[in-house]
Amino acid sequence: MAVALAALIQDPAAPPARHIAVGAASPIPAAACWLVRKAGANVRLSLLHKRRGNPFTEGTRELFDLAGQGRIDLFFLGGGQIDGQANINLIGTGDWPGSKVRFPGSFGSAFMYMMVPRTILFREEHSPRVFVPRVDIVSAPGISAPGVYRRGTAQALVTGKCVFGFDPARARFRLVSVHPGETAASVRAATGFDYDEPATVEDTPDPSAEQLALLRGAVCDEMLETYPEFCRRVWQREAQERVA
Amino acid sequence: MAVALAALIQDPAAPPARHIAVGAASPIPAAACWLVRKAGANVRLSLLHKRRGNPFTEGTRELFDLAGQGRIDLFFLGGGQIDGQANINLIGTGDWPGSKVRFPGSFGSAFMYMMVPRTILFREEHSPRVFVPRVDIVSAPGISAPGVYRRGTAQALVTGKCVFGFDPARARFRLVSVHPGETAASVRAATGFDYDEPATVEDTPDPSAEQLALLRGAVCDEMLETYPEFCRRVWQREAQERVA
Amino acid sequence: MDLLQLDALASLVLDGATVALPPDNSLPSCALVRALIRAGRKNLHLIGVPVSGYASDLLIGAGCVASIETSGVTLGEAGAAPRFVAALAAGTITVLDATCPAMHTMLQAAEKGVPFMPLRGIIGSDILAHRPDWKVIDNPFAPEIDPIVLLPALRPGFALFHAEMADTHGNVYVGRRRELATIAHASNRVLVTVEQVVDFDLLDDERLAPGTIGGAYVDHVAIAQRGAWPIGLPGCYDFDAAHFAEYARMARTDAGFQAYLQRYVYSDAALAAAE
Amino acid sequence: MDLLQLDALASLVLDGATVALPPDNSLPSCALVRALIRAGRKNLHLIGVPVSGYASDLLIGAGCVASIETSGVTLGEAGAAPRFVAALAAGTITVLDATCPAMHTMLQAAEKGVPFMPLRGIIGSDILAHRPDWKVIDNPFAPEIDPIVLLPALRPGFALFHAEMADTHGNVYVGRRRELATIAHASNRVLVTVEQVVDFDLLDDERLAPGTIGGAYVDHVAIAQRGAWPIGLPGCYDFDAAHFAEYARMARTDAGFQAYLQRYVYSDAALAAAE
Repeated sequence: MAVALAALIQDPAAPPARHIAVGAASPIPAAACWLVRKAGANVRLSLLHKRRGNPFTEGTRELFDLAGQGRIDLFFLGGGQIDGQANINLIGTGDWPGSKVRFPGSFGSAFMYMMVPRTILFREEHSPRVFVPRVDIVSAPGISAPGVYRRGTAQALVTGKCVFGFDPARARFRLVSVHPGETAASVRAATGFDYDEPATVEDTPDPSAEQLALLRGAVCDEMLETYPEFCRRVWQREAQERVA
Repeated sequence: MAVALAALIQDPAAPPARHIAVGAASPIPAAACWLVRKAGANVRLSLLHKRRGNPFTEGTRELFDLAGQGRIDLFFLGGGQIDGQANINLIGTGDWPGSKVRFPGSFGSAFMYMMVPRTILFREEHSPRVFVPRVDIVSAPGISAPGVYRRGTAQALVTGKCVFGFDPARARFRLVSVHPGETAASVRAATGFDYDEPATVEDTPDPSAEQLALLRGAVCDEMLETYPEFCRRVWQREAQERVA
Repeated sequence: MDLLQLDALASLVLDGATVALPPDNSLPSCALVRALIRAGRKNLHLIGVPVSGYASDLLIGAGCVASIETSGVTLGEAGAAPRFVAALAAGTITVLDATCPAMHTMLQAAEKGVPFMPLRGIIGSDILAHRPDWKVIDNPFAPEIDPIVLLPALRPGFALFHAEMADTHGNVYVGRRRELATIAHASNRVLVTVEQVVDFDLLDDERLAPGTIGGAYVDHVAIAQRGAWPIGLPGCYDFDAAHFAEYARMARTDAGFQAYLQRYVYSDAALAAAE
Repeated sequence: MDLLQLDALASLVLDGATVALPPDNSLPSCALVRALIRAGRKNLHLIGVPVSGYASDLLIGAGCVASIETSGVTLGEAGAAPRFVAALAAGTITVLDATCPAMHTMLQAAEKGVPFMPLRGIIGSDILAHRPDWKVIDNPFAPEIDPIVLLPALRPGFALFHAEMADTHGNVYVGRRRELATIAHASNRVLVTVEQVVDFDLLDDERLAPGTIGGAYVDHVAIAQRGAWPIGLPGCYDFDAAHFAEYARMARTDAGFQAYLQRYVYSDAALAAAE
């Protein structure tokens, strides 16, 4: 997923990403950003929840002010539910405010999704439970009515099974590529919303040897402090190793 | 004047002054505040333009935010012109924006005068040129129309000749006391606006020996760094003395 | 500045108070939160600035909380906030959902002394539909129709946080956690626990002043060594990830949570170790 | 971050640019102002944040300025700003009067990315009558009629200031002069002169970070030793009151001002001494 995200970050068809912000509790997008950066791209990364080297000196509002100023080019959002119009739900399922399952809350999504030119949606779990026809609660809308101030929409949705692109004019996803072991049919079966599908579906490229080495090495080094659990689980690295 | 201001600051009939702010280029009010403080009163002073020990860490907007929060109880304002309704003009005489004489500008007056519960007006020069029937330009209004949010008005006007009190309900000054060497008649002759006058006019009390000693000693010590010219002129003290 | 004992500081927060708490990476006073639980405080209205974490979950689990206004409640890498989720399911608390920049904006409005402040975004989110106190107006500066959200000023009754040091004038050093300054400016009363009280004026030190909240905002201070624990205080002690994992595990059930309280909040040993 | 020579930095500010300058107690880059004068810049639109002083008077006297938006122009204890007053009387510049918190508020609106921000006060001041770009609306949160001023966002083309140090990432240490951070956040391009460039990351230092503006906002830096002079840089050199008095004296007349420019702005000796 990190590699697929990295490819999307550097998509030459999209507006340039000079300054990328990554929210709290987003280890996969963070890994993707570090991968882009460690591979040599000239991007500024602003990572929330980084205990040391936090770039913000105006308090936690600075990320949102930066976005308001138009200085953040790309952001990442997940969702407890995501629907076919790219609406995201971080609040809960059932009735307001989450009568069936309560999620943590909207965080900055209701602002960032509308103020940042590009958002990449990501969710590892690819199931009809997550990808629904219509979210129970809209934390942040996928598209906005004409006249409502909005600078961008979702560029893509990256899951554990595939990559979708998003067309805001049609408010509809289209399948772009499937990850190893998946097919157009297996993605369709696991997705609760309808989407467009090309006649032949490409495979998501495998990580290169260089990318794998960077992920296990320099990228993990940067992430150990903020995401020790993630690094242990994915790369079997302990936070102590770096210190030792 | 500083002593008269000090008496007004501690006027038991007025709301308490726990936190007093003094704007830039206001040495006389600053001296009055230090006099109150050095005489033992428990007041917090926030002095603009103090080069060291400046109390603001949020930038220069912090003074105005403090006033907005209701944390400043008393402020001082001067005026190139002041009229009988306590309007002040810091912009200039003649047509907008000061076709005859241009003053420096309004600074924060248009906000502070309305947001701080008590303002003491001061102007050393007491002449018909300064105290006019109607200011040419209103930097900040003395009173406001009903329904306009306003927390306070002028408490008093202290000049080189006298002390006026201000009645916001009648939008009118009244003579309270005259300084040594002045009379009700000499004040009237030097004042361009009309005001109320009691049958017998009191004398402004002379500074006590303790007050004079404080002014020349502890008060001047505090002011030397910010107002070296003022201290040299009034107390014949040089900034170097303190360092030596 | 008034230097109090920790329990005396806690006693100033009355039942039903509105209490602003920073999130776990921004120094809530966990020592003061534990003292509030020991004092049996009830019906608090918590405000997460802009989100809430362990400190809020602890107060909710202990039955101190009636409502919480926040943009999210989470233990970070340790997962969901178990007592928040349980209390919401049980109907014992209500939640007023917001979005992070809206929380900041409402406090900034209070900081500035204005009744409202605008914010972009939000329109189309169901949050707006559930906030009758938020209004949409047509931007009067735009040549065409341009709806924009106005948020009301939010003035918490209390702000509670922990910091590295205070001085005897009540100035408090918060370093780069400047959101604490905004919370302090916006709140009626500010109660702070610190590792130590220093005997020089923090505002006289050009290097420390930029990270200092002026004493004009700080009502009372108490010394609570390791008062942020299990949260870390940069430069002093580290975030205790193992304890967070232990909390997340124990707090999954009410019984486990009660055992946690006994072990880490009520017991004298815990007091001695933590405070 | 792009480290330039002083003259190259000045060359980025084109004729007609909108330039935000802090007041004299808050570190305008006098070195950069002198460089702009030597470069013969014309038709600048100055913005005083929130007031203007020596640096603005110098640019006005040198004929670089078409207009100034500010809450006041003064040399402080040295008296009125002579070239500002003379230029206004001669009709060679226009002034857009504001009030200090309005200047801050308009920049805060730009910082936040909102089209306007409200501010109390002002109603009844003639300033409002001469600001058609400021609007009065009825506060939609008030139960009764409650007029309140809305101020538009102000986004300067350039912010110019001086600071003690920058690092190689473009982070700039401004200490307690945090209004410089607001100006930087609100402006399109930020040009900074510094005493020195350090080789560590200012944001990695917990003591320096709170007084640091992040490199995300800083476009270009040049080294200009004593670049604030005749203004003081706390901890480095003192405010030069004697020079201010000399300026106030010489600038009373245009001839005197021209002599001042020759002596302190154009001459190589001045360059060597001051920069």
